[in-house]
Amino acid sequence: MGPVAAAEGRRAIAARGLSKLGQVARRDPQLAVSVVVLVLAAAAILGAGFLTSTSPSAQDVFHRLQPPNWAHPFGTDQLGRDVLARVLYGGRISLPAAVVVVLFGASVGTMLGMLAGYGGRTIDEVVMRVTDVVLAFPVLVLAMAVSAALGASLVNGIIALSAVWWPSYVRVCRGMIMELRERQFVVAARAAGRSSLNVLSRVILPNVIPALLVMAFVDVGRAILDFSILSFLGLGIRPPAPEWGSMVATGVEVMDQWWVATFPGLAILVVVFAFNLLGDSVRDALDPWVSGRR
Amino acid sequence: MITYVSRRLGLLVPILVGITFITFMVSRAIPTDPVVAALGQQAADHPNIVAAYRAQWGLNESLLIQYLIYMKNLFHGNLGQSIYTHRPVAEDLLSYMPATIELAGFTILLSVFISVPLGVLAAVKRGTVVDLLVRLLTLIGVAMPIFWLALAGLELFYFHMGIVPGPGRLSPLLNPPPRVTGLFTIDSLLARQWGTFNNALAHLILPSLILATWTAGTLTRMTRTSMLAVLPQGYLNTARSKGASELYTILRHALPNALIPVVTIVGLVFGDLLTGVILIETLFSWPGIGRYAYEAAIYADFPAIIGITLVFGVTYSLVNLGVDVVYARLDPRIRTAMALGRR
Amino acid sequence: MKQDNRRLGKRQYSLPGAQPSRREFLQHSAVATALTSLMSSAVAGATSAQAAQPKKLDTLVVAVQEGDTRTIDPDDADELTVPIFLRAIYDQMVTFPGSIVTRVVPDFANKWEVSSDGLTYVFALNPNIKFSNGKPATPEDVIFSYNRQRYLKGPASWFQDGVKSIEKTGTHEITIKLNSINVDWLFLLTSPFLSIESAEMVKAHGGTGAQSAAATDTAVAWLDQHSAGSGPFILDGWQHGSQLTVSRNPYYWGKPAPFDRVVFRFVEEATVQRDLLVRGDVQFAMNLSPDIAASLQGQRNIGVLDVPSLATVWLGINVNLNPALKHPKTWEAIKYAIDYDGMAQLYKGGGKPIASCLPPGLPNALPIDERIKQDLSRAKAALAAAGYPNGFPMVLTYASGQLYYNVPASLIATYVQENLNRVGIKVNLRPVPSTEELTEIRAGKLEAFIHEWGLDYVGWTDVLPLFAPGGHVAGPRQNWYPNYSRDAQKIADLAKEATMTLDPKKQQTLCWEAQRLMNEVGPFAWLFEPYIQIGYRTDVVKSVSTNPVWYVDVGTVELV
Amino acid sequence: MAGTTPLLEVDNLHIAVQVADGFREVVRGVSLRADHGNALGLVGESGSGKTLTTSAIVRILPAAARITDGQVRLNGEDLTHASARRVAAIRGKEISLVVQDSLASLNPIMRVGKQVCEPLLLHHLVNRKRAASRAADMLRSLGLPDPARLTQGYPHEFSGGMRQRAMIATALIASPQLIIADEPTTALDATVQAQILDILARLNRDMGVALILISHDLAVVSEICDHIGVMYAGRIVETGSSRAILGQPMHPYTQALVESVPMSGLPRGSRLKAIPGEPPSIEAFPSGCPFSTRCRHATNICRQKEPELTARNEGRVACWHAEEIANGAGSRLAAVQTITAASIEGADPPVPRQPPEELLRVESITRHYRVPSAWPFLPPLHIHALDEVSLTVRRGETLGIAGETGCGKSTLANCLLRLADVDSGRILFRGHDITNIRGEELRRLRRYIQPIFQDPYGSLNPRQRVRSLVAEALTSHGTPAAERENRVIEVLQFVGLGAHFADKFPHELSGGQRQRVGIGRAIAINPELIIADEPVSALDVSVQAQVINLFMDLQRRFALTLIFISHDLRVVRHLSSHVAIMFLGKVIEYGPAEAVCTTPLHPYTAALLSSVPGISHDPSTGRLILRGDPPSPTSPPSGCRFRTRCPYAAATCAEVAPELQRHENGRMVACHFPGIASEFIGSGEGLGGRHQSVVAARQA
Repeated sequence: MGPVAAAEGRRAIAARGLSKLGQVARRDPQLAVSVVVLVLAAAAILGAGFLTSTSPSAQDVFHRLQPPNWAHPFGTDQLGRDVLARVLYGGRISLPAAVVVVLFGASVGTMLGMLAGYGGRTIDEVVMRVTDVVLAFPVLVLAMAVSAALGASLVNGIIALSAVWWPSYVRVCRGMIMELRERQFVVAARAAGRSSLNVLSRVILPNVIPALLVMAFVDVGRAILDFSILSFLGLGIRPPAPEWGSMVATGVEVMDQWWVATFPGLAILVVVFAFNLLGDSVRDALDPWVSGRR
Repeated sequence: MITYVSRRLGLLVPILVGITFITFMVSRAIPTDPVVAALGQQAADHPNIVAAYRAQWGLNESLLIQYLIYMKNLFHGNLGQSIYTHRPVAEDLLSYMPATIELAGFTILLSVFISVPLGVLAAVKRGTVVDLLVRLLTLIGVAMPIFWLALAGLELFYFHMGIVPGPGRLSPLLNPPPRVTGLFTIDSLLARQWGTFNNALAHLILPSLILATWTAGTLTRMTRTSMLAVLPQGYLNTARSKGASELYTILRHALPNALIPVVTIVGLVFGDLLTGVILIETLFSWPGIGRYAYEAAIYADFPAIIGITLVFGVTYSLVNLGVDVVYARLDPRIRTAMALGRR
Repeated sequence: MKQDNRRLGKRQYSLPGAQPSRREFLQHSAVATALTSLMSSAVAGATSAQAAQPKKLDTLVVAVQEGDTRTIDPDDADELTVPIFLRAIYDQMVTFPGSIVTRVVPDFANKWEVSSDGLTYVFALNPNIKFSNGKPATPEDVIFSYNRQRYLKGPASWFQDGVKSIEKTGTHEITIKLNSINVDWLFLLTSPFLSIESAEMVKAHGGTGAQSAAATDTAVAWLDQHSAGSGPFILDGWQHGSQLTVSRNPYYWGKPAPFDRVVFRFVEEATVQRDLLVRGDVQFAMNLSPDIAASLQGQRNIGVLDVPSLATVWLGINVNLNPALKHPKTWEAIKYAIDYDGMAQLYKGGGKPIASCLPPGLPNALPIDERIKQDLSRAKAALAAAGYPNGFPMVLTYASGQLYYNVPASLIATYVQENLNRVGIKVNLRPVPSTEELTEIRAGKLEAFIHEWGLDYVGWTDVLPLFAPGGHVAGPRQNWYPNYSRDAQKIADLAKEATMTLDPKKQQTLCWEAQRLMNEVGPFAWLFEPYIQIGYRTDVVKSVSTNPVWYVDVGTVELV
Repeated sequence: MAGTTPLLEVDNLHIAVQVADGFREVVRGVSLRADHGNALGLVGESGSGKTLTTSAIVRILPAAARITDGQVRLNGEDLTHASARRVAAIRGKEISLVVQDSLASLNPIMRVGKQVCEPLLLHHLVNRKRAASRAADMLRSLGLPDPARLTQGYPHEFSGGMRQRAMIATALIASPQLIIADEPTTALDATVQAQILDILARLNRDMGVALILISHDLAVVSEICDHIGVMYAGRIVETGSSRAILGQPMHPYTQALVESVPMSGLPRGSRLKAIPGEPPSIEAFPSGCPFSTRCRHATNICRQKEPELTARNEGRVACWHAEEIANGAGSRLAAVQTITAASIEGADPPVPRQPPEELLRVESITRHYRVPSAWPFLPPLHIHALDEVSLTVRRGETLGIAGETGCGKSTLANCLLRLADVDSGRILFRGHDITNIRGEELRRLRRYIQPIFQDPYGSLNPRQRVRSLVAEALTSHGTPAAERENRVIEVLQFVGLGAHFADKFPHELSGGQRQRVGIGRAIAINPELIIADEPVSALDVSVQAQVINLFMDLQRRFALTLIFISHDLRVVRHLSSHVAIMFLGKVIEYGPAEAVCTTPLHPYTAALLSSVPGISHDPSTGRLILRGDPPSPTSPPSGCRFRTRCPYAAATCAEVAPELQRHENGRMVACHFPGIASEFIGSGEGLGGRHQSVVAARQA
C-alpha cells in the first residue's frame, strides 16, 4: 500500500470516526452533555479576559476573604484576590498541563509499547521489567519524590507526572500489538509481501492508535486530577500562579470561607467529570477494546 | 501454584531493586546536604559526628557505592533516619503501617459492598434510569477531587451535623487497645473492649467512605461492565432453560463469573487507594503511612520517601500477586493453565 | 550557642517560645498580653457562666501537632515540639514567672547566687521536691541529668557546652562553674531540655551519666514511654501519630492539678483542631491559623490566647550574589516597598510587627514605633539612586509548606512579591522543601530569602549578635561581614560590646544603637514576629499560664 | 391431526426485535407441532428466525425480542401468557434445550456434575446427593467412560464432544417430554458430530422423547428427523416429511438448499446450484415473497404478495409457483443417482501422460509449537503441530487437505506460506529451497504464493478500503498505480463484486462479499500457488456454494495451483484433484481425490467419510462411529497416533508408528492394515452390522 492508500485509510478513519460521533451524539445525550460542558469550559478559560476584568494575581488584603458578591462573584481569597478570575485563569494552567502530561506519557508509552510488542523477546523483557518497576511505584509518591527533588514548579510538576504516566500505555499498546500480530488481517498483510516495518506502521498502528487516543482522552481527566493533587500537596506549582489544586489547598486553611476552596474544587469536578463522560461515550462508540485496559 | 507464587516473589526482587535505585538516585539529585538534613544543624557543626555519618552511608564514595551501601544497610533492616521525624525510618514505617492497613482494608471492604450490588443492578437494569443514575454517580465518584470532598465532608458531617466522629483513629478520651495487630478494630475485639471497637469503627467511616468514592466508582463501573459481558453468555440461558428463576440465574451463575475480572481490578484500584490514602490521612490526622508520605515529600525527607516507596511498592506487588492467586482460585481455567504449565 | 534553633525549619508548630510560669502572674511585662486576655475571658466566662453545671472534668484534652517529636527523653530531645510535654512532667532548675520571660524565679532551686565575675553559680535546691517514685530530689540528680545530657552527645548536648564543672557543695547545694561569661545563662536554665530527672529511676532502666553514655546508655526508649521527673504529671505513654498521655503525679510537690489526666491528642490540621475545640472534644487547640483564630473570636465558650513566639521572620538579602542586590540602596528600596500594615491583615493575631531582629518581648528590643513603614516614594528614590529606576529581577526563596508558627510562608512570600512588583522589582518566587532551603541558606547560596529565626533559649544574646555583621546569620548566610562597610564594622562592634556589658541601661543603649543602624544599612527587612494562637474552652478552663517556650503549662490549668 | 392434543403446538407465532428505529417482525406466523417420539427438523440460514422461534417456546428470548402474537401450547397449556414462575417450572422439566456452543453454554466456573444435576435440584425432584449420583449415571449412559472425573471437572477441561454430551445429559436428567436441540453439532468435528447425532437419534427412537432439531445443514437434519420445516426470513416456507423435502422439494429455496451442498454423488468440479445473493438481513425483509429477490422462478406476483403456506402433496409450501416447480424439477433424487452413476464411471481425472512440473515439494517438515502458558514464567507447552509431513503439489493441481480440529492443517498452511517457521525439514518451491529465506527474498516469494483465509471478518483490515486491500500485494511488489487500479477493477469483477465495491470498507460488506474480497486479494498479483485455509466454513450454506463455484472458476480460468484446506470432506472432494488426510500432525493418507473418497485405505479416512451427514444416507445402514475425541496434540499416543480411536487397532499399532507408504495408483497411506475399513464403505448393506459389532466389541 502506498502513501496514497494510507492517506485514504486515514481519511476514511477520520470520516468514519466523525460520522460515528455524529450518530452517537444524536443517540447519546451523555456525549452531548460532555461536549457542551467541555466547550463551555474551554470558552470560559480562553475568554477569561472577557468574563472578568480582574487580574488573577491582583491582591487587596483589605478586602480579603470576602464572600461572593457582585464585584467578586466567587468571593476573594486570603490575599484578597478574585476567586473567579483565579478559577478561570487557573484553567489555563491545569488543562494544558494535563494535556502535555498525557501527550508525553502516551507517546513515550506507545513507542516503548511498540518496541516491546514488536521488537523481539529481549527488548520486550527489558522494557516490561522497567515498566513493572515504574508500575509498582505508587504514582503519587514517585511524582511527589520527583517534584520534591526538582522543586515545585509547573514544569517540574509536569515532568513528575509524565515520569509516571507512560507505563499504562506501554502495557496497553504492547498487549494490543501482541494480539494484533496474530490477527489474520495482519498475517494477510505480511503474506501480501509487506515488510515488517511496513506492517507495523501501516497495518498495526492504525488499529492501535484510535484505542490509545480514546484512552488518552479519559486520561486527560485523570491528569487534571493528579496534577491538582500534586498542587494541593504544594508540589505542582509556584505561587502566585493560579492552579485549581493549589487553590483548594489554600482554601483548606479557611474552611469557614467555603468559597475559597469550593469553586476551584467544583471546577476540577466538572471538567474531570466531563472528560470522563466524554471518554466513556467515545469508548463505547468507537472501541470496546480499551475497556479491557490493564 | 507454589512454584508460581515463589517465582512471582522472586520477581519482586528486581522490582524492589529498581524502585530503591530510582528513588535513591532521585534523592541524590536534590541540593539538600544529606548530612545537614539527617543530623540537624547542631550535629552538622561537629566534625566527628559528620565524619561518622559520612562513613556509615559512604557519602564520600561514588553514587553507585553509596547505593550499594544503602542496600547493604537496607538488607539489615536499616533504612536510615527520617529527616522529618528524626526516628529510624523502619521504626516509623512499622508504627504507621497498621493505621493505613486498617483504613485501606476497610475502604476496600466498603467499596466492594457498595460496588457489587450497584454494578449488578445497573447492568441488569441497563438503559434504565437506575443505570443512568449509577453511571452518573460512579463517574462523579471517579472525577471527584477527594481532598476537596474530604474537607467538605469533615465540615459538614462532623463539624456542622456531628453525625460522625472527628479526625483521628480513636476518641482522645479512649486508650488504644493493647496492641496485637495494630488495627484498632481487631485489637479491641480481641480485648473485648466493645466501646473502643465501636469508637474505632465510627472513626473509620467518614475517611473510608470518602476514599471509597474513588475505588467504589471504579469498581462499580467494572462490575457493571463485567456483568454486561456475562449477561449475554449462553450458560445463563442454559440455567434458565433448566428452570432457574431470574434471580437465581443472576446470583448463582452470572455474578460469580462477573466478579472474577473485578477481582483483578481490585489490585489496580489498590494503587489508586494508596494515592488517596496520602490525602485522606493528611486531612484526617490519620497516623498512617500516607500522612508520613506527605510530610516526607514536603520536607524532601528522602530516607523516608525511599522507605515509603518500598513499602508501597511491595504492598502493591503483593496485593497484585494475591489478586492473581485469588483469580486463579476463582477461575478453574486459569488453574488448569497453571497446572499444565508446571508439567 | 550559635545554633539555629530550628533544626530544619520544620513546619513551625512548636517553637521554643515564650512561656508562662506556673503560679506567678505579673501584669507589667510585654508578654502579659496573652495572660491578660486569658484572664479577662476566663473571668467573663466565669461570671456569665450562670454556673452552667461545672461538670467534673477528669481528663484535659489538648489538640497539638506532634510534628517532629522524636523522643521525650529530656536529655536527648531538642525538637521544638517537645517542651510542652517536658514541662508537664519535669522541673527545671529555674523557671519563668508565668508569661514573663524577662526574669527567672525558683523551680528546682530555691535561690541562687552568682559570683561577681559571672562565672560561678551556687544553687540551693528545694528540699521538698520529690520525684514520681516518692524519693526526694538530691544534688546528685541534677548532676546526673546534666552529665547525661552532655555525654549522650545528642543534639541537645550543646546546652552543656558552657559549663566547666558541676559539683555538689552541700546536702541541698550545687555549684556550677562556667567557662565564660553568659549574661543569659540563667535564662538558658529554664529550658525544658534542661529538665532534671531522677538518677535512680533512669539508672534502673539503663541510663548513665558517665562519659561513655553515648554508647552505653539504653534508657531513651524507656523514657519515651515513662517519666522520671518531679513535675505535676507522669508520662503514661506515647503513641506516635496518635497521642501522648500524662496523669497526675501523686508525689508532686506543688499544687495538684484539678484533673487526673492530660491527653495530648496529635492533630496536624488547624481546621480539625478548630473543629475539635468548637465541638468541645478538646479543651485546648494549640495550632490555630490566624484566620481560624479570628473566626473563633467572640464565639461562645471559646477563648483565644495570643502568645508571642519571640521568633523573627525576615527577608534576608545575600549581599554577594545578585548584582542588583549588592547595592545597599536596593536593600533600602525593598525595605520601604513592603506594606507592613497590609501584611498585618494577613497574619492577623498570628503575628505582630517588629522593629528589628529583637522581638518586643525580649530585653533591649528597639521600641516598636521605630519600625520601618512602607514609603513607596522613598523606595523608588532608593531604586533610582542604586541605578535601577525601573527595578530589577530577583529570586526570592522560601520553604514551601512551612508555617511561621501558623502563618503560611507562601502567603507572606506571595504578598511580598506583589509589594515589590509594585515598585518594579520583579520577584520570582522559589518555594523549596525546608531541608533544601536550610541547606542553601547555610551555604550562602540564596540571593534573597524569607526565613524565620527562633530562639534556642530566651535571651537577646541568641539573636542580636547573630544578625550583626559577621554573625552566625549575617555572615555565612548573607555574606554581610564587618569589612563590608564602616557602618557594618560599627554595628559589629556595638553588638559585641553589648554582650560584654553587665549594666542593663548601657546594654540597652548599645543594642538600640546597633539596631537603628542595622535598619538603616542592613540587608534585612523585618517582617513580623509570629504569635502562637491557642484556642481553649472558656466553659471548662478558668486560667492557664502561657509562654513562648512551652506555650501552655498544663500544670497551671485552673478549671471553672 | 385433530382430536388429540399434541405435546407441543406453536401456533402462528410472531416475534419482533427492537432495531435502531423501532420493532421489526422477524418471526412472522410460524406454526409447529411436536409429539412424543417425533423428531422435527427446522432448517434455515442465519437470520431465518429458527433460533428465535425455539427460544420463544421456552420464553428465553434476547432482551430486544418480544412475542407479539401467537401461542405456544404445551399439552394444551398456553406458555406465551403463563407466569414467569410457571414457565420456569416447565423449563428443564418438561422441555429441555441443547444449544450449539457447549463451551459457552456451560458455566465455566461450576463443576460439570453440579451443572448436570441442577435441573433436579431446581425442580426439587431429588436431594443433593441423589442428584449427584443421577448425574453420573446419566453421563455414563451417554457413553462417557469416566463420569466421576467428568462431574468433578470444569467444562474447559473437556473436549467439545464430551461437553456436548454433558449438555445433553443436563437436558435429559429431569426426563423432559421434549428436547429442543439448536445446532447441537455445528462446532464439532465430523466424527464427533456423528456420535452426537447418533445419541439424539437413539433418544428419540428408543426413549420416545420428542425432538426439535435446528440446523443450517439440511444433511444433518435429514439424518434423524422424520419431519422437516424449512424457514426463510421468519417464516416456514416448506414443511413435510424428510423424504419428501429431500426427494421432492417444492419450494425453490428448499430445492436450492438441497442442491447447494456438494454431495458425494456430484461429479467433482461440477458447478453447484448456488442461490444468488445472501439471506436477507432482519433490518429489511424484501416485500412480497422474501425469497423473490434470489429466486430464479420469481414473477411479479412473487414480488408483490407473500404466498401463504398451503398444503400440497404430503407437505405444505409457501410459494406461488410450487406446482410448476415441483413438476418441472422432477425427482431430484433420481437425477442425482444417475449422475452419480455416470460420474463414477467417468470421473477419474484424465491422467496426464507427462506429469506436470512439481511446483511445491515438502520434505518431512516438523513444527512444534511452544505455547506460552497462560501464566508468566511457566514452561511453555509443546504442541506437535506437524510431524514429518511430506507432500508434493504439481502445477495445476488442487490439493485438498482434510482433517479434524488440531490435526495441523492450518499450521501446514502457515508453514507453506512461510508465515511460520518449521523446526526441521525442507520446503521447495519450484525447486528452490524456501525453508529459511528471510527479508527481501521472502518478500519476493510472496508474489508467487498467496493465502486465502478462513475468517472473512478477521482477515480484512477494518481500516483499509477494498481497493487498497485488493491492491495490497500489487503495491508491495511495485506495480504502478494506474495498472494497479485497472487490475483491482478487473479482479473485483471477476470475483463477482462490481467496481463500486472498491471504495467500501470491510464492515460495509456481508460475509460472502468479504470472502470474495479475500479471494480477489489473493489472485490480484497472479500468484502461482494459492493456499486457502477453510475459506468457506464461516459462510452460510447458500453463500458457501457460491464461493465454491468461484473457486472452480478460478481453477478453470487461471490454471491455478491450489491447496485447499477444509474440515469438510464434501467440499474438499468436490474441489480437489488430490487429497491429503491429516491426523494429529501427520498425513495419514494421500492420493487422487476420487479414489481416496471412494475406497479409503486408512480407517480414519473411512470414518471421516462415513460421518459425513449425507442426504442420501440410508438411516438404516450403520456408520463407522469413532470412539471419543482426538487425542491431545501435546502428548500424542505412542505408535500409530490414531490407534486410541481406531476400531481395528492391534498390538503392533501401539508399538510401531506406520510410515506413509506408497500404494497403487499414486496413493499413499500410513496404516499397518491399509484398506481394512474400506471393505465396508463400498459394499452396501451388512457393513453397518459388522461395524457396530466391531465397535461394540472394542468398547466392551
